[in-house]
Amino acid sequence: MTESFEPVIVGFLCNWCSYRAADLAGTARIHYAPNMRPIRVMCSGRVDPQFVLKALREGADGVMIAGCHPGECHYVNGNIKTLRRYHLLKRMLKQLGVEEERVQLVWASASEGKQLAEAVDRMTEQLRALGPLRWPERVLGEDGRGANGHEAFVSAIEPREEVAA
Amino acid sequence: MSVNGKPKLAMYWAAACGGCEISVLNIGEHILTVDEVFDLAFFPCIADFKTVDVRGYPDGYIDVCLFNGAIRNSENEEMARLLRKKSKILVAYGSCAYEGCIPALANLTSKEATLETVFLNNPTIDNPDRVLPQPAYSVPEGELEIPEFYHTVKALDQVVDVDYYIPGCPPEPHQVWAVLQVVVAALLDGAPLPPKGSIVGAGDVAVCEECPLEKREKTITRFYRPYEITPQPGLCLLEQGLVCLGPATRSGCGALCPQVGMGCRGCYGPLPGVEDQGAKMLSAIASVIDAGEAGMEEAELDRVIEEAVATIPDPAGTFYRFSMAHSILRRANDSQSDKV
Amino acid sequence: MKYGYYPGCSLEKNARAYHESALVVAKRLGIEFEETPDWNCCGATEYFAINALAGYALVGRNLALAARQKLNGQGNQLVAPCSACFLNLSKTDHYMAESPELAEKVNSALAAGGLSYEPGSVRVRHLLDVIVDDIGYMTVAEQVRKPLYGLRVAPYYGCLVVRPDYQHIHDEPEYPLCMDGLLKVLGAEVVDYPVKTHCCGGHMTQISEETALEMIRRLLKSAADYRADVIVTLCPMCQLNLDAYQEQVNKHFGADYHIPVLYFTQLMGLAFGASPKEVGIGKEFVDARPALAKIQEEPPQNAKQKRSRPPKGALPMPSMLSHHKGGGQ
Amino acid sequence: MNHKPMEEARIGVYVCHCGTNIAKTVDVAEVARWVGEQENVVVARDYKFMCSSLGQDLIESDIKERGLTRIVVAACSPHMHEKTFRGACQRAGLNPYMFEMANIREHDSWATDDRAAATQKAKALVEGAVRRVAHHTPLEPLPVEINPNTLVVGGGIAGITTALELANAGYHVYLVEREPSIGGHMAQLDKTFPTLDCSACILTPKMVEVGQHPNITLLSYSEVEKVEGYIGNFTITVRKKARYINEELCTGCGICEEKCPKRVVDHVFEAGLGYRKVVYRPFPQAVPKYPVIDRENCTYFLRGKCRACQIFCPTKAIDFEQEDEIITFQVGNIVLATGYDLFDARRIPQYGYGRLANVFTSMEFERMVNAAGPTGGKIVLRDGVTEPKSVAIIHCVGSRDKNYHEYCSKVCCMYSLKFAHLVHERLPDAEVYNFYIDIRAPGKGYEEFYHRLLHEGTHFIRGRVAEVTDAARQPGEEGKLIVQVEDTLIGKQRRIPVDMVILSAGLEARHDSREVSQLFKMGCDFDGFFVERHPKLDPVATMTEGIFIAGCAQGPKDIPDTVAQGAAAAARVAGLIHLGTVMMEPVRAYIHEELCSGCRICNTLCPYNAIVFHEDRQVSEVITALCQGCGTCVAACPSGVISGAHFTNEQIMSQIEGVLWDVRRNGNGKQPTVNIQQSTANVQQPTVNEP
Repeated sequence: MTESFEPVIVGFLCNWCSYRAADLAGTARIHYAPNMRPIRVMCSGRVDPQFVLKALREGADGVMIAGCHPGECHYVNGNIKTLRRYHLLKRMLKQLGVEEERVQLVWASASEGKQLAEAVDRMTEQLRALGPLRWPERVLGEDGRGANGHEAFVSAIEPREEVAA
Repeated sequence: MSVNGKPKLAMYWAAACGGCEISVLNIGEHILTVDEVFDLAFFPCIADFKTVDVRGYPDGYIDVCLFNGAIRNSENEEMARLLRKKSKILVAYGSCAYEGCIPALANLTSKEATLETVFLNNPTIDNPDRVLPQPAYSVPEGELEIPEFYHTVKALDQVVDVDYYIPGCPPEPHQVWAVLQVVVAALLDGAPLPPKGSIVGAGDVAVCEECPLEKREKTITRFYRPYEITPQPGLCLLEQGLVCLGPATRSGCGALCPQVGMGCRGCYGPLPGVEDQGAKMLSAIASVIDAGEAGMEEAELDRVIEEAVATIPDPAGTFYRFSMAHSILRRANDSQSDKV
Repeated sequence: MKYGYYPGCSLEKNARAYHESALVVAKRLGIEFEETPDWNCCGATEYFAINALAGYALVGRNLALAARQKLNGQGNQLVAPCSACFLNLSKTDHYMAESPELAEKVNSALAAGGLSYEPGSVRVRHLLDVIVDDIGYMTVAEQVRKPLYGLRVAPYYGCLVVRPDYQHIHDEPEYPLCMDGLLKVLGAEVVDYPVKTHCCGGHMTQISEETALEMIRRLLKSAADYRADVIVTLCPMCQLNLDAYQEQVNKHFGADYHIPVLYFTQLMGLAFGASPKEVGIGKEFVDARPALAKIQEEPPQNAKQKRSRPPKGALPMPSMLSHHKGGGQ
Repeated sequence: MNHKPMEEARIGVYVCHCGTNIAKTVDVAEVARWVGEQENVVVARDYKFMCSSLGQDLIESDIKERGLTRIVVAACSPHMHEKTFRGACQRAGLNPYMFEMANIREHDSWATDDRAAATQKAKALVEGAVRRVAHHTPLEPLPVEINPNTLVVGGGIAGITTALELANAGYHVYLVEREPSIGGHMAQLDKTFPTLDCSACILTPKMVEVGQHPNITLLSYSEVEKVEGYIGNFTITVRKKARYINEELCTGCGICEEKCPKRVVDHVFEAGLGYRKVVYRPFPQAVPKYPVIDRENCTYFLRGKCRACQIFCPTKAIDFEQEDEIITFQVGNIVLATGYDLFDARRIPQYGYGRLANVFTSMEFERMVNAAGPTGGKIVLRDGVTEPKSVAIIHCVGSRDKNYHEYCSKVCCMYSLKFAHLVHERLPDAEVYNFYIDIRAPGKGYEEFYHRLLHEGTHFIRGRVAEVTDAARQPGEEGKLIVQVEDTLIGKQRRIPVDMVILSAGLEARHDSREVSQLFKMGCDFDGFFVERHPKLDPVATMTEGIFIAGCAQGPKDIPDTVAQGAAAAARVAGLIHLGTVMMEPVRAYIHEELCSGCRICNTLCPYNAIVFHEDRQVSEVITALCQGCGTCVAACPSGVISGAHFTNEQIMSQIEGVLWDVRRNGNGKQPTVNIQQSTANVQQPTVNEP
């Protein structure tokens, strides 16, 4: 497959369990792939599917959503809603040609630094095997500058109008 | 303004069904006012204009151009650029121009697959030589060209700068008339126009606001396709398991569909502050699915939820029926195909 | 219910009685067996001890053949009545799933014969587990025509079926109860056989006879202490050691044990009304007929009274947990 | 949509070295240099220790002198120092919520050795914070008044301690206990290690104090059914189960118990080793003194006959018609001290409990050696008469075992030593064997107690017991229980025949702890123990404001630790009551009513019932005080009209753009190396926009 491709993963970590799990992994000096870039949310239930799409749209190769284990949610059952959304989103992403490995939901309690680190390693490995996604250039064929909604799209076209007219 | 002093109106269709033109004519007797106020500069559906006529206009000659239809091929794009150049106000009219609409559902697949379906695989096709349209073709008389079919369907503002948007598939006549009145007032009496980029002819609150059906707390165990059940009259369709995009869609239509037992399809597009109508509706619907609870074993939890969400067989087609081109991802990943 | 069937070498030779009775019972319970075509040795213990890879490849071939059986509707489930076969088949599947490297090596060996095996595609089952878990006590009870009233049986599980528990059988690995329940359904009086999972000596009979005889003695002694009429087993090796070496144990230790060792399927067959011959009674070394003669027409009178109150002043006994989901009698 | 801040943001970014903790792996100078070039960043510095007072001064003076309007600190986890830096902002006159932290220590420098990758990740995290902070808005913490009453759940020694501490400080306490009497497990014990104090003697005075205290409302034989509200303002609903005794008339004389003709095995207080009447008090010193009729076993309730208790009651206090009572009250704080369950030894069948008569659990033995217990303190076998000549005590039953509980139950070693001592004391001729893995005696006087036992002649055999069996092999084993064990100190298998076996069962979470944690809307871990806010620094608080935990509900512990934690929880609660008002994080959801269509998607989503629907206006509203800020409704609202303060869509979307700075634009950061086949397929195609 690809050589030395380093996937970039955006991680949405809930404040109470998985963010602390990542803290713990660090405190315990558990080394794992530096490919995941965490974003803190109060609860995995705050993860709007728009965030996942946004991350993919902005060039991430994968998205990890991490929450407390079902039944251990700090907000009682926010993670159950996450799980429901995740299942439906997964079906839709499949239709959009996004491989299943690219968007993963993992559970990690505050004490499971090791498990979270392993999940990051595993996902990184899977994405390395899968190769880059890099939506802006590989799917939309944008040159990537700005890549911010349609303004960028338009500004990229405008100068060439002379040629067409 | 032109010699006779009347503002110039244009309406053009790109990848569209023609419904938008009908919606303009549907404003009833007001059409006479339109005729009175405007001078038609370009309106292929109802009058004989040629592209060459438009090319001949000075830049900015047209005061208002209602552009409907998505950008599907090179001709659509060329016309969009031309009309942009020749128009003072360019309006993305209707869902296709605004956000891709039905044509943009083709973004879920590739150009090749689309062409194959249309020209080779449909049951009614008789094409033994498997001929596909070619952008250029030589005949004794010379080289023939047809527009190039793009890989990705785009909304109008993804190829040119757009001043206003009128959503709807098609826009509702009363909204069309309301917008035209504003434009007329601006052009004739110098009344202020809404800020550039505004979405006009629609509300800022969701369809539910206009929908008279009774809304209760929502817990949905499974979904049905419209033919599977007869909804109980008077009650919110979503609660009954019929997918209704009303909560994620701009009002303005008067909630016509839900009132006749058909869930809102979402043609008025996302609400202000929402980037991706499909993702938002997906989130809302999944959140109120009554499947799985804390304390269940993980495998069981996955199973019951999977079972419930599987009752929506085509999430992308359902949630992005009108907004695919303007969704965050815009199209499906199809990295093996070319990118035009 | 349709299953693949892997008899293994024992069932075709010394454990013929197991084979015959298993088929009788299966038929009565509506279990359909389709023998895996062209199966080979399960590797026993020797293969794995000498060359593990060759062992896995050997077993892998059986799994590959079973996977090709395509039994309608039942997934691919392969029943092995012999405990050693069951373990080796389970173990190979388990390790191939755990180690893709091993799976690759085994498959490269299988490729020479035009075969391949995807770990996890065959679920290996022991016959006892199939009867208890898939068929259930209720269905078994419906088939009982001649209950084994009055027969005291010692359920002997041996080691390989319950440990290590690769297939996650619904029972307690250290103190299984599923066969206890099954025998109770047949009407037998089941003794709480404390050494039910202890070693039968295995191949020690060939390596260190002294050791093996002592191990067999312990099993026989405990059964005798508990006044068991019959030891009931589910493994050809256990049966062979306890049965064939009983006389030698007597000679060596100056003891006088006469405890027949039967397969659970034989007792099931008898309870279902089959003739002793049909279920292979008579093939054993220690004659089972005197013990089987104790079977009565009516349930023993003292059965109910046994749970009488503890003597006055005694402390209450804790109640037992029911381990097996089908175990409630 | 472009996420541009509303006003001009003047951002200061501070990259911490944390000594070498960060600087060793992350090129902090480069990160600071780079971020200084980013949009809106006015100041970017790296500094040795940002959390030091000098580091904080740096921020404060930059805010004042350079007119910074937003601050980013790239350092450790916000769980460590977010408060610290918010304080610095506030001191310099900047709203503390105009601050964001990038975690480049725990999440970055400590998690890898790869300096290049760590630096790249640090840039991404910092850029995420920079983009996010540009969208921050000033927020004010929400003041919440604290109701001075407190609910304590569980009347064991932990709950008793908490209740008394608070009551003695002058605050009112509602103490809810599930069983008919308070006292908990400690009331069942005989002696306490290592001092050998009589457990009941030291406990009962405290129980009496609770019963008589004017500041304590004792609700025994009661369970909490509903918990509503939030810190400072909880509304509690308690079901007071019917005792079938009129408490106003009952004098606690005990005649009913004496006259009741039916006895049943007492599985609770006597641990199954003894009997109790159907109308009973668990033990003579029970508080409150009123008995309870066990409805399930009462002949009157079963067959409509008997009424012996009613007939003989001198004060006519028996009331068969009594019904459960529902009580509601308000409290400001809650302390959960719900205790533990003993590991069920039947789950390890090879130890024979339930099959082999003379295998006992530790709690059975506690009752046996207790002078008030079923045998009057005599150590005897199950037959009730025979004294054992040899006793085996097996440690770690259900503990330190991956098949059951991986954790150490902490008290079993010590109580096993105590048992050994008690056997020596009562049966001087008996042999006592302790089978242990390690002796864990970390406590005041504990190790000394172990040494005392070594001298008393207890046999210590190091090894996990394989099985306890009655299958004798040798003549000496006949009629005995044989303990099969590998003695790891001599490297041999041993079979020790004994008369009696005691299983030192571990402590596990209450069987219903998960439901309880959900009732109180706080967390419990895999094992079912309640989760503390911080395992080291905040072991009595929970993640839910206003809810505290004490005793074994939090994890196995002995009596002194339990008492300490009970008192600590009381101190925390008293502190809050004394303050009168607490400031709550303003992370809350808000519905823009004028844009709400009343679709009611959000109505069922809030676990705190903070969302109400106004039928008249057909809009939903979030009750700010009830909202806990999880944001689930924000993510669900299909119209995008619910916003979550401090976690707005804009803030998070901008952060996503920031953390992906290197992949969303060409030329910046490393590009993926794509395999050749694929890249030709992609690169050679014309791009979208070329005509």
